[in-house]
Amino acid sequence: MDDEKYIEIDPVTGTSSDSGFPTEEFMVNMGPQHPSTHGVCRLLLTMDGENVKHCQPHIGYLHRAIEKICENRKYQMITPLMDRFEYLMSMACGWLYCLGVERIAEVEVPERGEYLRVLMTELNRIASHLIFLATFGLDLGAVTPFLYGLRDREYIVDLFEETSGQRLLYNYIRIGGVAKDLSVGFEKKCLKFIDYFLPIIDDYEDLLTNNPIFLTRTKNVGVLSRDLALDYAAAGPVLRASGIKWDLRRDDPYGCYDKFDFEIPTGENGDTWDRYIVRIREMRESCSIVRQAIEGLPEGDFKAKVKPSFKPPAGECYTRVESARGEMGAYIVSDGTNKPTRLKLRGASYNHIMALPEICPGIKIADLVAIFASFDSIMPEVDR
Amino acid sequence: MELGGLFKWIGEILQSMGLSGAWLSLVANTLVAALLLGLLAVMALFLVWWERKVSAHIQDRLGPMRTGWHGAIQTLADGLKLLQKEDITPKGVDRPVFFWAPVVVYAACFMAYVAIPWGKDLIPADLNIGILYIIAITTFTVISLLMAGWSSNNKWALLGGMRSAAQIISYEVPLTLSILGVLILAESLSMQTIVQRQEGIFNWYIWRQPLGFVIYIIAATAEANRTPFDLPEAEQELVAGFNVEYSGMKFAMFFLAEFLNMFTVSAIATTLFLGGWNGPILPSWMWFLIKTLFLVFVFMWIRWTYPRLRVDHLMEFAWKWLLPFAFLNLILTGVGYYLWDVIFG
Amino acid sequence: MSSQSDVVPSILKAFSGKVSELELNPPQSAILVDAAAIRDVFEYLRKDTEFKFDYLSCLSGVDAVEHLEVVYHIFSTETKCKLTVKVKLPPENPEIDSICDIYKAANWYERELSELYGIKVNVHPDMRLLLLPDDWDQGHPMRKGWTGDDFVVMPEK
Amino acid sequence: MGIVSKLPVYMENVPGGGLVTTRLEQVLNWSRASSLWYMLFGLACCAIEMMCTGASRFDFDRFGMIYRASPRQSDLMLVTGTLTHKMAPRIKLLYDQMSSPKYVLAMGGCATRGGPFYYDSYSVVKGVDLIIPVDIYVPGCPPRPESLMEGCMKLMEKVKQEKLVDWSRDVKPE
Repeated sequence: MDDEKYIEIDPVTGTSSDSGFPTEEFMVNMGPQHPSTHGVCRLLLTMDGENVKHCQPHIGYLHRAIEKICENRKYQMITPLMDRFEYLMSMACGWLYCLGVERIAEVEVPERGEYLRVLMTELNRIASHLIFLATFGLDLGAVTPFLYGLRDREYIVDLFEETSGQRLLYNYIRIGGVAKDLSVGFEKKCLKFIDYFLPIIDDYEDLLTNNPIFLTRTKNVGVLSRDLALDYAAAGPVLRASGIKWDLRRDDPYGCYDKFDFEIPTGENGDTWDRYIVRIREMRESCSIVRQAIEGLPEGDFKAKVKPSFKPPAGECYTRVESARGEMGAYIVSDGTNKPTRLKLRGASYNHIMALPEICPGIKIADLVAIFASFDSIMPEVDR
Repeated sequence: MELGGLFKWIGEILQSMGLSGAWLSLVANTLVAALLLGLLAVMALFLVWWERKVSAHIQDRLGPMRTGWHGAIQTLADGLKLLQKEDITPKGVDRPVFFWAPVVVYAACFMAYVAIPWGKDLIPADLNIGILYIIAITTFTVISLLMAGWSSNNKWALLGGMRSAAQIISYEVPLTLSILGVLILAESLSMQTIVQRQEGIFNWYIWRQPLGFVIYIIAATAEANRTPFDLPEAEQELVAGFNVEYSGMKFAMFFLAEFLNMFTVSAIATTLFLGGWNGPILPSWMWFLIKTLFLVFVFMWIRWTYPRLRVDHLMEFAWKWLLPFAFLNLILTGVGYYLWDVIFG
Repeated sequence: MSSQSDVVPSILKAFSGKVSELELNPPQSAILVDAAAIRDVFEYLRKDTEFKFDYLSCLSGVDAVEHLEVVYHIFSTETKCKLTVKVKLPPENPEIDSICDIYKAANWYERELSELYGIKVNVHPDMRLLLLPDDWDQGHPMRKGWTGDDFVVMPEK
Repeated sequence: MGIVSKLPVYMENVPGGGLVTTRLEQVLNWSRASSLWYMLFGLACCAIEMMCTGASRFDFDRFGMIYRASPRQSDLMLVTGTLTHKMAPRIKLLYDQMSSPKYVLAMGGCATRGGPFYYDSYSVVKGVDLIIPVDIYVPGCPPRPESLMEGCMKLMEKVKQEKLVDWSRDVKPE
């Protein structure tokens, strides 16, 4: 990697220090419509040939004003909107909101409800990581992982559809519990899926993890140092890849995660490969949590009684859950009426894209694509 | 069923019609060229369809199904549709260059086919410097890609064009060097002679030039802009690379040229390393097609398995690995040939 | 050993007069800070070796009609302490100092604060519009009672 | 389009030309309907369902639909998701960059009429048809891959009913 050296260009003469050759920088717009920005993010790049000198993210192309809408909706009407805030992991997002409301209103969730939430969220985490795997492979030019990832996601989607009736935006987690109990035979199908899926992860690893081209494309590319990651409040797999063992499921437990036994995989360098491998390992851990949840699933109610005219007392609460992309936060302010005064949403992708200009200078444009994909950012979480 | 006989027969008919000398060769050559053009079109249509089917089956899908048997005439529909598409020449492009780029790339592909030995006695023009001619002609592609990238007035296209120039010129060197080994053994530059030297499976040059074969295949993948070396049109990085501003039929020409290029490099590999049209029982042209299409399949297989290289790794690989090995191969071949000559000759 | 219950008393001791404790429902460690002292408080919190607040999780603006609030939620990844920091601002000409050199994560949140709530953020390195279109000229949409061209309020049933 | 677009007008005046035009029309319409290349372009939630439709289980490629990254080479724009005021000029630009004949499919409630973001939102365009002409609307939030595929098949039927003559007189059916 010794030729990685970043060539300085004299701003006056326009010559590079290396060759004495006159060169010129140029600006290029990556997005809002670009195959690898995963939605409508726009990166304004200052380039010197293939090298990126500076990167300026422009967001807001998907700013749908969810926060404003929520201020004029009753508490129960907000859960479907929450799904649209984070469509790849809408279970976690619904949970995030309900957790906040339950804490303010002191609603007690039955144990079965808590277990079902864990079960569904972990399945959803696997589904989300599969989308990551798919798009990450695609952005590196390997098309086949894309189709394999989406193929296996379909099994999980079927399970969700059976339970909640939707394929993508489930609206399953409600205030006080979950919307429905499991359908007949769900546990069996779910365990069957886990048995099928664990060896499949090895297949993915065969396809990518130790592929020499994949390694040269990802190792030591886009290193996000420990301090920078904390300073920018990076979260989830990105933070863990930088070597910080921080997982809200363990460090700020919510629901009944304290009853589960799981590992928190971390990386060492904070490079693109670490972010990839952390997610692969997390899929295995999630499989184990799903198994534990099914084996320990208690009998009883799945939802506490919540009146249709639900009014929490005045108060405010900041809740966080661990989504597939990292820490998701909601700041709910209630003034005692049936609508919240303020609902602020915080997505991990927001901070990751904020940190992007720090990593960018000196990398190649192909690396930028890999780094962006390794953050696994989705735009509604950024733009809301 | 040897097609070579067919051509002789056509020649005789033409002769019996009273044509002779320059007229005969003019008419015969025009006929051959027309035939070749038709063949090329059919071949391109077939290859596009095949690529889509192969990729689909690798990826657990079906691929085109609605147009004919398993979508067999899908490419025809695509072609007809592209004919109807509006031909956009965006504002600010360098018009003549923009217009000629697809023509050049298609012409280069077409011209290379002239010297390919399709079967016994079935070669449009058996040049005594056949292989040199093909190598020279296929390099034309880079000019057209550069033209397309430069003239489009689009930064992504320019990046794509520059990448392709750097890539193809770099890989041209190990490619040619890997071929030289075969030429030393064959003692000829004529394609037909090279094939005739490889009669019988044990005389195929792949057994005596395994390193040369590997280097050739790698460099040829880069020549044909295929994954893992498809940087000029890397969809995820450069949107569509050099052809981002092309629409309609001009785009179709680039699209088809890519596939024809892949066929050309496979055909050269077949001729040089896999015994060309040599083979038992089946007619020679069929053997040629089987071997070539198998190599094409290998290229597709590679494409749908590997990720893409980064541009600096790509150059590093060409100059630091492929080139030294190609030289090594050349020296070993030369020394071995000389020693063989001294000891047994 | 640093525990959650010591957080607020320790800050109150360091900044007597500028900082007061807030009682919130549900109970949580929260302080109310003078707008003028916000940078001092965050510099102290960031460098503080006892609780190690290294993680700015969220920065939100709230329009409570009679005043504006800016709420910071900070955490520590080492000691696992949490703290809610609140600043109250007047609804007319609200101003606040930027803390994005102390916590880099504050950068975009502050830009958002400025465009959606009209809170002027002093000494911010890059104060462009973030979420709204570049040609936006309809004010600060997250303020209560805001109306715009294309804005339809959901009718009550 | 050149000669192809002028031809039918002349052909109609030739005796028996109408029959030829009809046949030609059928073939050309068939080719356009069976090779709708869509633009690789996702806005929001619906883009995930579009990805699923393109993937192994549903497989758009069966209809001859593949994605192209460049608008110049695509025939179909799938507007998958919420369109905001900030994004609207870009959508218009992309539509203008596509080469005709071009089609637009509005996928999901947001693209059709603003969907769940119709009320109380200050930044959502209430329907993509305010910006560009739309051929097919697919309802749902998000639509299932099956309904997206049905939308595409309906679009194919629509394409197959196009008249060459209309086309060459540059009359765009509204």
